[in-house]
Amino acid sequence: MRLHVDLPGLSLKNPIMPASGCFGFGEEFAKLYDLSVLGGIMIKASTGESRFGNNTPRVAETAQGMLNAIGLQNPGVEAIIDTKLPFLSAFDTEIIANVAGSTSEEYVHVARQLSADPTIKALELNISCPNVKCGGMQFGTDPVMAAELTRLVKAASSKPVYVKLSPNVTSITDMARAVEAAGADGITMINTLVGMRIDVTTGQPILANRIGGLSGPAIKPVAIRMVYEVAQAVNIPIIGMGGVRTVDDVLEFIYAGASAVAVGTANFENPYVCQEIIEALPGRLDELGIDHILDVRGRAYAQTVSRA
Amino acid sequence: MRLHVDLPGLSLKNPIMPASGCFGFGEEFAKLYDLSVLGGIMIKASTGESRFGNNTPRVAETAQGMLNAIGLQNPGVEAIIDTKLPFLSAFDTEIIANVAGSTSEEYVHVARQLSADPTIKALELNISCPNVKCGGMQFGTDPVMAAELTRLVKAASSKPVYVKLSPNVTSITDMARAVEAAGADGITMINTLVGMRIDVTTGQPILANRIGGLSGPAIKPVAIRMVYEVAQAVNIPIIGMGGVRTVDDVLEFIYAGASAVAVGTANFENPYVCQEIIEALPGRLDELGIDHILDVRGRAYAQTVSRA
Amino acid sequence: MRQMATVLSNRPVAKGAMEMKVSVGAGEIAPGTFFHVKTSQLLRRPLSVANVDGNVVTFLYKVIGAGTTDLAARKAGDKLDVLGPLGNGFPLDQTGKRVVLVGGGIGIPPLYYTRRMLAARGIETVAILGFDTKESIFYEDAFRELGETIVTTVDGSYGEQGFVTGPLERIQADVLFSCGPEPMLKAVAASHIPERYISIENRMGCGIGACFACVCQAPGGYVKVCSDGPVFQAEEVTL
Amino acid sequence: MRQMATVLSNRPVAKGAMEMKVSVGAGEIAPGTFFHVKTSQLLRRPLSVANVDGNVVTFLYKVIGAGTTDLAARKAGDKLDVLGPLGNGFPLDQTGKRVVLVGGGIGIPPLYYTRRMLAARGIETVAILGFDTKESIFYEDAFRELGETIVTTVDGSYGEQGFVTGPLERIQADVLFSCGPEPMLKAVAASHIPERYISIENRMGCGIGACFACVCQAPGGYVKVCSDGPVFQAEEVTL
Ligand SMILES: Cc1cc2nc3c(=O)[nH]c(=O)nc-3n(C[C@H](O)[C@H](O)[C@H](O)COP(=O)(O)OP(=O)(O)OC[C@H]3O[C@@H](n4cnc5c(N)ncnc54)[C@H](O)[C@@H]3O)c2cc1C
Ligand SMILES: Cc1cc2nc3c(=O)[nH]c(=O)nc-3n(C[C@H](O)[C@H](O)[C@H](O)COP(=O)(O)OP(=O)(O)OC[C@H]3O[C@@H](n4cnc5c(N)ncnc54)[C@H](O)[C@@H]3O)c2cc1C
Ligand SMILES: Cc1cc2nc3c(=O)[nH]c(=O)nc-3n(C[C@H](O)[C@H](O)[C@H](O)COP(=O)(O)O)c2cc1C
Ligand SMILES: Cc1cc2nc3c(=O)[nH]c(=O)nc-3n(C[C@H](O)[C@H](O)[C@H](O)COP(=O)(O)O)c2cc1C
Ligand code: FES
Ligand code: FES
Repeated sequence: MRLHVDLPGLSLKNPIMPASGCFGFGEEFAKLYDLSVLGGIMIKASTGESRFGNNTPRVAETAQGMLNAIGLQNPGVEAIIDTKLPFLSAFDTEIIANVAGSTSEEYVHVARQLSADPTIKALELNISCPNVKCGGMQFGTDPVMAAELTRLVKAASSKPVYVKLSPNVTSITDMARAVEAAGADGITMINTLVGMRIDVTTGQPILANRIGGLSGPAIKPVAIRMVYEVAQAVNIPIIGMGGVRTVDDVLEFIYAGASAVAVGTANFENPYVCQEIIEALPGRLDELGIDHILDVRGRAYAQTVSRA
Repeated sequence: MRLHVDLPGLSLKNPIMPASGCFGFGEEFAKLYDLSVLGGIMIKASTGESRFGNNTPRVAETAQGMLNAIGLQNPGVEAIIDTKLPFLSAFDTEIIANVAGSTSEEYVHVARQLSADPTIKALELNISCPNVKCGGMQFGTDPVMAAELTRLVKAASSKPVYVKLSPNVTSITDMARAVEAAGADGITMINTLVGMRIDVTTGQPILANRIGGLSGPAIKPVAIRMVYEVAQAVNIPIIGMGGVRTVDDVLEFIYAGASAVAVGTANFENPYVCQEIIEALPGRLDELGIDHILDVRGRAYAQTVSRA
Repeated sequence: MRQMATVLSNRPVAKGAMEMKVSVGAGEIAPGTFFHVKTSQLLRRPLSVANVDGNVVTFLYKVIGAGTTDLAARKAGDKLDVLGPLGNGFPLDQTGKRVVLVGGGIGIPPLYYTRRMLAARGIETVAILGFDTKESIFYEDAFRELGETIVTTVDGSYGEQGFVTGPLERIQADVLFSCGPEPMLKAVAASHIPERYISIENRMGCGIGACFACVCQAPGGYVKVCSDGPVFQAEEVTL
Repeated sequence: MRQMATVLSNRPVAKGAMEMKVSVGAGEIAPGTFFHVKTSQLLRRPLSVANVDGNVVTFLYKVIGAGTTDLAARKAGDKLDVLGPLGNGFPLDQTGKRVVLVGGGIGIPPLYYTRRMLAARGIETVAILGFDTKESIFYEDAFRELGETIVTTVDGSYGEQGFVTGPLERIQADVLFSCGPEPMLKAVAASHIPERYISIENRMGCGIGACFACVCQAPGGYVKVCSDGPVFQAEEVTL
């Protein structure tokens, strides 16, 4: 019980879950370990219709980071409900659906459909994907647009809505306050930083999409700082992410103010990473003399904080 | 001559220079190699009066990056002119002074004093230091304030003014266009990303200042992307920086649209890095079939671009 | 699936090319599959199975960037974190047919193990191996031991001058297995051999089908190179 | 200044503590100075000179995080990129005086070489070495060979129980040289010994005086630990 975390709509047996887009719909990882060990699973983004996404190359490596420009490839919300959710429903873990779109109508449609499915416990509103031409980032960098979209999606959803924030903004706290005021039940952060790599032999960007989203250990200091700021600015819980690879990275996010943590890129380096972190957590809490993991939530800004 | 680059106020024998704050006032590095090999030197920030800066710890390491919160420690503009510039004037290299302050009056004062010194060939207006309570970042994240400060400093300076942009903004091109319109002669970018690290045993931020500026290879993809965007948005030259360690990193910045490149954090890893890059450049240009280094400037967005 | 293999040997076999042998755990390994190998870098590196002998797997790799440079520094006794075997290989079920194997540069490694497995089934093969230049040739003798082998070099410093497509034109075969750079795959995919299988090398993230990094357009939508491939029938993918 | 040293040996000397010997180029190395050592991590790691014998430098280091873990894996024959010697050491010019050396944990290494150099000048010394526990003790015999040596452990598992400040109270000496954790330095800086020199360990960037990462407040403003120190007279710095 020292790992159990209750968040709006989510009863997490532990605060560890794979991040959206880094775990597909769980099928491949289910061959490697029992997904029921996970606190939750944030599934790949859904859009209204199926999308092929961007041309390849879609990934490029950077110093302790990677750029991706997948471009929201997914089979579309109906196919996801019909072919992906039944498989996931067999596991004892909380499924969070990632909602994307190009227009607010599309977001609302996807949110309505997904939230109606009993397998889905909460929605993650992806207003921050840097890899799609329209939608995504615009919503994620303007507090007014973000709030308006949050309001529409909240109205359409029968499940709690977590809004996923983009780090590519001047003031992350303005964004967080705007979506909180618009009714968001929680915040997930951070999505990727916009970056680019250029091939030295051709002079051309490596990614076919030219720019992509930077993830991995390289961005962790930015993610920690933003969680630290937002945790002090809002009263809704935060699921933190960005560069988590180890149990100590998880604790850093909790100290910064997160109530749960998602693991993205590290799943590519080590597909067993979420399971390994979950197994390592109790021992590490013992070493540090921590009873319940949330006892230290927000310790970086306040020595005494109450649970979740 | 294939490395020579002419920029406003600067006749650079090669486009490589140490970045501000990572090379002090050159004295320590002068013991290691002849500073006259450098295209230029961007000296440590000057403020109106001497400053002690932040408490220690002032640095923390991250995955392929570092956080610093030095806090603009410097002896003040007068002491710099009296005790630091005479030493630098002995070298055959272009000296760029970094101008900082808490108020626009302080910026103007420092700019006027430094630009009057014959050793200084150009000013770098530091509107983007994340480590000082007032001044610095505010000017660097609001286009209107940035433009106003640029205008004041331009009026006070008898030398060309390069404005150093902060990456911690929603739209780097808005910032760049604003300072261009206000009369900036060039842009230097990027300064550090705001980040944090937390000590897992204490739960407290490692830096005494809590937050700090992230630099090093980790941030290079963000820097490249921003240079690529700004180079297409303005007509003034860019001195690019952020994570440069090798000759190929230099070329990546040139392809992205920079006309010269500064090297910061890498000087700590290898104090000879600027000299080594300068020595390696001609051979690498040969391998890639590049005649003059600026022949490939901006190749990432346009195959044919004219020099500087 | 993920295991700590032990490096048994690691030696240069041509200019810029290395052969590494590692011992892995028990389990069937099909020709044309690959391992996703952890190096000093963040992302794993996909490397084809170039040979299998008991529990010893051979990789043949070109030293390109930071990942393969790190691999080249490994010594006998070192541990290597590998994930695999991954993907689907070449269909070995070709009894009674003649198979032409066409490889270019670092696309050649999977064809060696494939040829050995075809030979074990008594299937007749001919190999066309394309290299840049004489110094980059590896495994020529090993290939010759298994049957007719034609070597081409782009600069003509050894074997036939030109690309693999030259000799391919005069070959009679029922099936083609190929791996190499994309322009070569495009050419062989359009060749006169009736049945054509190609192995595609795309930049990868996860290597197991979860991230959509490695997709390739296909008439029916898309395929994932790592989990649907890396071997496809030429008609299955749009290069 | 920067050189590729060669690792000669690297072995554990206590729980979590290693001794590494490296061969470096010619040049005078003063006791109390340090090298800035490149590891697998971005920033260099400052390590004190624990001993010098001809062109062989000894480091004694505690394995703490990624940098020292990487160091601990180095083997004889490996190259090590080091910058140094850097900084200013202890003033050896103490003829006729009695020197007490007070070290805590990983602050002990520089005092060994310092004591050897003082002994070579015929200067009488007494050493107080503080450790956490019995298992973390290193170099005790080496220190004893050079004179009176008092060992303390926090848990009392060996030597005198408590901190170095206990035995220090009863010591008569003219000069104190000390290195160790900040609370210990604060205590010894306020001790009864007339002349007190302390060596400070601060997080560093450049290690050569250019970046202002390592500064320490001082009555006259500030000092840079890397280039003005790491050894200071107690009055020169505000801890
Ligand atoms: C299924 C498959 C099998 C392969 N088998 C072999 C083999 O047997 N022998 C061999 O020498 N090479 C093989 N490759 C190519 C090999 O993976 C790359 O050469 C290697 O990843 C380069 O890594 P690097 O760090 O040296 O180069 P870098 O250029 O520094 O790598 C940077 C990034 O780009 C990726 N990358 C670079 N080149 C390629 C490429 N050609 N294909 C895919 N990703 C690339 C890397 O994996 C890494 O993520 C195979 C690739 C695939 C997809
Ligand atoms: C002048 C000087 C001399 C030193 N001499 C010795 C010695 O002889 N033996 C020894 O064991 N240690 C010595 N230290 C401390 C040693 O530098 C650190 O233990 C080491 O840097 C830790 O690196 P890490 O990667 O293992 O730990 P991490 O905690 O992962 O390091 C992260 C960052 O913090 C810095 N850091 C962590 N601890 C310290 C510390 N105590 N002092 C300064 N920086 C630190 C690291 O250099 C690195 O930049 C000395 C420090 C200084 C300043
Ligand atoms: C290959 C890849 C695909 C991603 N796809 C999505 C996505 O579909 N929806 C989304 O909200 N975030 C997506 N992300 C962002 C991650 O969920 C996560 O926010 C980010 O990568 C930071 O975490 P990390 O550093 O642990 O990877 C993706 C990231 C990667 C690397
Ligand atoms: C220790 C340190 C001190 C710095 N001080 C300054 C400064 O005084 N003025 C300034 O404009 N930038 C300062 N910077 C920012 C650098 O000039 C540079 O913009 C940034 O570090 C990115 O480049 P890099 O990744 O090569 O270090 C400092 C950076 C570091 C690491
Ligand atoms: S590499 Fe992830 S789906 Fe193929
Ligand atoms: S570490 Fe840079 S000044 Fe001391």
